[in-house]
Amino acid sequence: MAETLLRVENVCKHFGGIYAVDGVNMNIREGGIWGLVGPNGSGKSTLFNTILGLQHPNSGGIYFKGQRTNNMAPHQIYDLGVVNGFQIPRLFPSLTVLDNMLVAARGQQGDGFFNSLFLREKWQKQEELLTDEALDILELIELRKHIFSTAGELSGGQRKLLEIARALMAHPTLLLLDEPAAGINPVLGKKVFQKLQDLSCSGMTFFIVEHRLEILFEFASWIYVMDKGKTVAEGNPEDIVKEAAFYQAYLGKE
Amino acid sequence: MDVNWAQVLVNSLVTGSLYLIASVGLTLTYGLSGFPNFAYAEYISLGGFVGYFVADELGAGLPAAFIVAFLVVGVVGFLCYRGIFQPMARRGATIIHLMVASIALGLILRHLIPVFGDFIPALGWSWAPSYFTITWVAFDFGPVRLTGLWLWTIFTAVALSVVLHFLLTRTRIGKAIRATSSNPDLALASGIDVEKVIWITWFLGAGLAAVAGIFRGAETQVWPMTGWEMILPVFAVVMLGGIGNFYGAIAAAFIIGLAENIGVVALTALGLSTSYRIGIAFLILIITLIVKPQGLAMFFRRS
Amino acid sequence: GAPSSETVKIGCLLDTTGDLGPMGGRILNGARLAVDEINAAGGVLGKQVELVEEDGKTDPGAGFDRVKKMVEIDGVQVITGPMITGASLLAIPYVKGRQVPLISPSATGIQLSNEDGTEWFFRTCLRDDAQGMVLADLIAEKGYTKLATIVLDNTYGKGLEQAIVDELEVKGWSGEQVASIHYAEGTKDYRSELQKIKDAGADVVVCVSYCDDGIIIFKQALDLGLDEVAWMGCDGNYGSGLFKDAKSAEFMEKAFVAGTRTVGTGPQNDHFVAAYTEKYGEAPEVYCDTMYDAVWAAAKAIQAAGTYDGDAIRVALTGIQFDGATGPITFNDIGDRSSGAFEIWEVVLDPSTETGYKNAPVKVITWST
Amino acid sequence: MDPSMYLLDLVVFIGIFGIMSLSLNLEFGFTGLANFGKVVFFLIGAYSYALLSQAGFPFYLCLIIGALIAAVFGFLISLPALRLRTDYLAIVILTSGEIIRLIVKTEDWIAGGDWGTSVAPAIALPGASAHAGILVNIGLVYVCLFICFTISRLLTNSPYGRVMRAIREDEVAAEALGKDRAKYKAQILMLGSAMAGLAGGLYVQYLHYVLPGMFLPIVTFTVWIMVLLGGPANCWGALLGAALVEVFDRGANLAKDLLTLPTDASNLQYILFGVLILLVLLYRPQGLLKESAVKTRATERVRSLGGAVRNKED
Amino acid sequence: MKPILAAENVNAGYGDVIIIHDVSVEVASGEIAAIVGPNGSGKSTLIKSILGFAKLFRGSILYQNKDITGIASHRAVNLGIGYVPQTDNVFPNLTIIENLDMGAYNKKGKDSIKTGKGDILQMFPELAARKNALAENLSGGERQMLAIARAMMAKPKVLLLDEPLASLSPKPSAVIESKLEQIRDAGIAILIVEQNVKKALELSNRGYVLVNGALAMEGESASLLADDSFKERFLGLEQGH
Ligand SMILES: Nc1ncnc2c1ncn2[C@@H]1O[C@H](COP(=O)(O)OP(=O)(O)OP(=O)(O)O)[C@@H](O)[C@H]1O
Ligand SMILES: Nc1ncnc2c1ncn2[C@@H]1O[C@H](COP(=O)(O)OP(=O)(O)OP(=O)(O)O)[C@@H](O)[C@H]1O
Ligand SMILES: [Mg+2]
Ligand SMILES: [Mg+2]
Repeated sequence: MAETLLRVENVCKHFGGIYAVDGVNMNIREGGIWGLVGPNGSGKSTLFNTILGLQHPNSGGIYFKGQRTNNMAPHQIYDLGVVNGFQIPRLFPSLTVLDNMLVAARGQQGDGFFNSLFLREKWQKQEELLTDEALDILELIELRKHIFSTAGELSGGQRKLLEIARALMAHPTLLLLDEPAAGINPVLGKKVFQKLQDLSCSGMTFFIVEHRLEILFEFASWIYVMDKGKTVAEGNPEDIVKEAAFYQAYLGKE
Repeated sequence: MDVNWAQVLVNSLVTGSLYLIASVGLTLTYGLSGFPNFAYAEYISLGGFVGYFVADELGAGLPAAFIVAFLVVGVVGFLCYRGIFQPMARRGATIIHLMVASIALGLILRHLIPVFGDFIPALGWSWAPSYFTITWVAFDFGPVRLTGLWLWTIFTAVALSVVLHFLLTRTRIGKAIRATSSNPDLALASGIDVEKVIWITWFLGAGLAAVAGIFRGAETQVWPMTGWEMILPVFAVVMLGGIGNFYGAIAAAFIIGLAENIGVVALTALGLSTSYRIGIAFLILIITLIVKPQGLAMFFRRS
Repeated sequence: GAPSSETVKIGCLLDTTGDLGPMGGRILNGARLAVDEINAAGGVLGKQVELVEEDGKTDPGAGFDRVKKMVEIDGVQVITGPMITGASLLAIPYVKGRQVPLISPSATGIQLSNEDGTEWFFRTCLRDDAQGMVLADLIAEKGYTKLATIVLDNTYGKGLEQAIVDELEVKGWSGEQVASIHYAEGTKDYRSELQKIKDAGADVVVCVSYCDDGIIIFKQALDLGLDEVAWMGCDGNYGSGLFKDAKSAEFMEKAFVAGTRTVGTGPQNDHFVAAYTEKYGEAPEVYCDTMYDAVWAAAKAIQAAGTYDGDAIRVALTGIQFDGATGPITFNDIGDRSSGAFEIWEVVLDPSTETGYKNAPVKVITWST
Repeated sequence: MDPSMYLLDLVVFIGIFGIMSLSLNLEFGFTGLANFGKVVFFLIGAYSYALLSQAGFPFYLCLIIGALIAAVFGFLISLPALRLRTDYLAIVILTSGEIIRLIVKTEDWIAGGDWGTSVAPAIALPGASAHAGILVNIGLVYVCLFICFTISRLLTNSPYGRVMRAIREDEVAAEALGKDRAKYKAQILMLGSAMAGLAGGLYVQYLHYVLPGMFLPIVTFTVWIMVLLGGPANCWGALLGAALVEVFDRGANLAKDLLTLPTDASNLQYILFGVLILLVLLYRPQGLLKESAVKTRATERVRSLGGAVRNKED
Repeated sequence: MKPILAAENVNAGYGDVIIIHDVSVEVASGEIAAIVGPNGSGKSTLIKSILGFAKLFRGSILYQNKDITGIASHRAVNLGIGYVPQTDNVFPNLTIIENLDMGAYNKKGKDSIKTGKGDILQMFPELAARKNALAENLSGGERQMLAIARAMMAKPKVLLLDEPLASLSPKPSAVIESKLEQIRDAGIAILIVEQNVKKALELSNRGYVLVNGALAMEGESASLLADDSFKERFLGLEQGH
């Protein structure tokens, strides 16, 4: 069995009297696509934010590869290999699409103060490789012809796509995606998931919140169900649809 | 050493009241249009000048001065918005662009005042200060001294707070102001005439600045720097109170008023120059902002 | 080198905008009056005098730039001004290098005499130490023992305060300074500062201010009942301008024991006051007379030098001697007035004036090095 | 009289303020840090230079140490910069600047208080002509300007420059992409402040004197106008802006002598300056030169290629 | 059926870039029309141009047989056109209740507003539970519900919805779908942009397919759904599936 990558242990996050995340436990192992579903407001985005260090949990522990990340800053968590795509895209609007991609690239030698000045030859070479990689991804999501448009000029769905593509540039070990298919054309959405699946075969792990179940269930290997801040069910897609908790919490049917 | 604390408190109350009157308009327009309007200082000065002209040169009395200054400066505020800031905002200007534009506009207005005076000598406007001729009697209440003008300043501040509270919470325009400052495009999509709302607010805001200018002018003098001399504490009030937050501004005005006046006592006790009094207000502001970037707004927000 | 042109240029650098704008505008009138008179009397070197007016914006950097502009572009060989110490400090080394003398009407600081190049810096006002001496004498003479000071937090305010305190110490005065308030330019709310003076129990307050902030201090002092204490003023708060505000006037009449100022006593002074009042419709305020004298001094020096050349003008200035609006004008070798007179003044009621108050001389003290 | 002296003096000022403008451009143009207290770092560099040179340090050390001290203050300012929104930060730095000026003005023991103190020129040439003095200064100032310009260019056309811009656009997103914004902001504010400090040192050694009155908020405002006019996020723009503003300032003052005006020329100069700024902001909000994209070998290669790709598809 | 709202030969875009080329769409009272198409094809731009949020270069907008081309956005809204933007569709610093009040900004009659609010809160228990919370603290889906609820408060005659179902979980999504059917049956016209193509077409009477800023197909929703080439291109379904 694959190694545990991310362990969420009894995590709670409160906002005043609101228990957005209320004792969640999860165990995500290396490889594959992991799904997270749950009704609106059940705490999925909040859970993601705590994993990413954008918000700090009130209690509980988050461990990545065994290392406790509760109180780390987002950039430190990124350094460990955890990257995300926001539910509402947060691009750099006046940077070009290509620059948006290159900002995210992992391990750039040229983004240190002294390196950028004195190791120019070195990072220039590296950057050419990164650019090729970025262009390939942009080709896939049909943004290739927009590389010199600024991100602020993209349509709603294109922004979402770029948000995902940008996260891929960061060579994540674990990639959290918050509703990647929302606002995306089904044809393209499928293509994107296909790509994620290919990547997961080469060792990347995905943890995805998605309401478009027909897409998610086709690709995911394990599903967590959240309701009212708690995990109420988990299982593989075929089994989970048979779970009463899933039905009740999510679909609102008996 | 003996300190007449009662008097220091009264002084703070007067200072705070003036800051309150001066900052309400700024905080409303700041919240609505999303940028700090430095030309607001010049609305204060202009209010003082117009008030002086009406009350003294024309001899029409203070009430008339308040009304005319409110209207005239209100219109100036509206025109500034309509002629400069609105077109800029439409072209997607950033907060920084608008802020620098307002500094430039302030420069223009400040130096236009004496130019007007040159062309229309009857106005009596120039770099040399003018003084209101109305004098106010001083009263003794125990250890405390107050003048009629100070009482009026305090009264106006209180009345203004009450009126604005009702305006903002009970009237349609009040709600529309709040909606527009939250999300202007969506306000449009809710059928709110956003332009009109902004215009009215700019008119109101500049008008209130004029009122503050007259109070300040009557207490001291009017000259082209009248507004600039008090704009930094007024900004301190607006930011300490939380931008656009009228209730925060009320609290902040009195906190800054108190800090400045107690600061004077503390500074002299320490043997430091009272030049630092403005520094004390800012120290409070800076520390508050660093601890709580929202200012006092956190206390005045429903959850 | 002397450019040949139809007029003789005298530079004039005053701050007509910014913090000191109100004062600068009035001083400029004094300069213009002098130029008119000089030209009416036939000008200098057979040519008409042209006043090259520049605004220093109450900003030392801007003032310095204007000095350079006058020297390099206009070819001015003598400049009346600057008004403020800051611009003077910046300009002195430069004018020394370019050999153009400055004649300031209002920079009273003692330290200016110690700068390298001070021989190029003349002034028609008297230095702080002279005035400080007179004020200290007054304090000691009247037997006050609890001194409070409220002074501008700049070279003028602090310079004069220091001069008074130093002089009192020299005198072996037995009293103490119970409060020392330094307020920033542009403060317009002095209530708590004044309250502090009141609480300190001072028996005399020395106020070093300019006219426009003085008015506000005085009216707030009246509001707070500080008219029961004796007050002393200086040249900065002398003048009928302070009576524009009724409360300020009332206060000065009630509380002012005395103030001092540079003064001229002869017919030249009477002439100046009359001419100024007639031309501008108001009495001259502080430094209008020293500026008038500065322009006259420049003109006379050019005439005496016989050539329009900075160095020659400087030499001529050191030997100049005439009766100005502020008394006999002669300069010592570091460019300061070698003699002068101080008037001790007070404020009295006078129904014949527009405001009902006027300044009245108490006595004149002449002073020379 | 020697108009060429005035012209050369202008050249020195353009150089000094060119450095200021470049440094604000790094902070604001590229990184979005609204430093409305530029004058503080200018002041710190100036006073450091003055005090160090009085203590007998050679001029280059005075300049370098002055820049370093300014950098330390830049670091301190970066701490609130992490927490505060653009406009809050702007007003906080603006007022901290006023407080610091108040301190050097009020506390006589620091450097003479309001009296200021005189400063020895960096390179004294006893007995040389005034021209030679200015030419030496031009040399010194433009060497410094060249260094600052080169650093700006190299830095902004690199992945580092891309991160600067990303932080300007959305710092949380940048942080989630592994960019330690605290580090970047601190580095940029330190670099920007060091440049401003350097400019301050050059300024006072040129004027031979340092006074609190030389550091009014209007200096900050002027530098802002230079950046906005020339074009934020464009290094050439910063220089262009500095030159235009300096030329305008003196030009308008010279022009007034040629005209007969119905009112005080000084007021009109301010009004004209204000109107020009408004016109630029209204009709040319991106500045005269527009933002230069990140140029590296890789992006340039794609750009030459990308044009072709587009044409084919359209 | 006569359309209540028609956009004819619209050319629209931003700045001076034209994105929509000669597109005509219309919707009649009592029907739902859907606009679908790939990302970036110009659906949002089209809707925005109807209300003046995007620049209309050419073409005209007819509402109740009147030409309202170029009318101020808020006036169009007050005539009875409700709009839910794709992004930024709530007032973040107002509470849920205040957001709803804003929806009824120009409505007369306190009581009917009150009952309207009551109905809506009943429809979305998620919102009712937190009615005094600031909108900026809501989850993605909660915001979406609020946005739709706000637009409904005005009781418009035409509703323009830009991806209302994105981010919604099945339960609220179903609630909204049935609510839309309900108000359609009450004689309201609805124009909906939706990336959940299948759902959108199941819900609507007619469909428009926008590709690269131009109309590629239009017709009865049911027939579009049955069209093999459509299925393949826009639903990602293989033929005969
Ligand atoms: N503000 C803008 N400025 C310039 N171009 C823009 C702007 N907004 C959108 N565009 C461009 O217009 C095109 C259409 O955008 P639009 O938002 O209408 O697409 P859409 O069909 O709604 O896509 P999606 O389904 O992804 O929301 C896109 O190519 C986009 O890049
Ligand atoms: N900053 C906050 N302050 C107060 N409440 C909050 C805050 N952030 C989130 N919440 C509340 O916490 C709950 C969980 O929100 P979260 O965004 O995690 O939901 P979600 O599962 O992602 O929902 P969705 O599918 O709609 O995006 C919601 O009820 C939300 O209103
Ligand atoms: Mg969510
Ligand atoms: Mg869209």
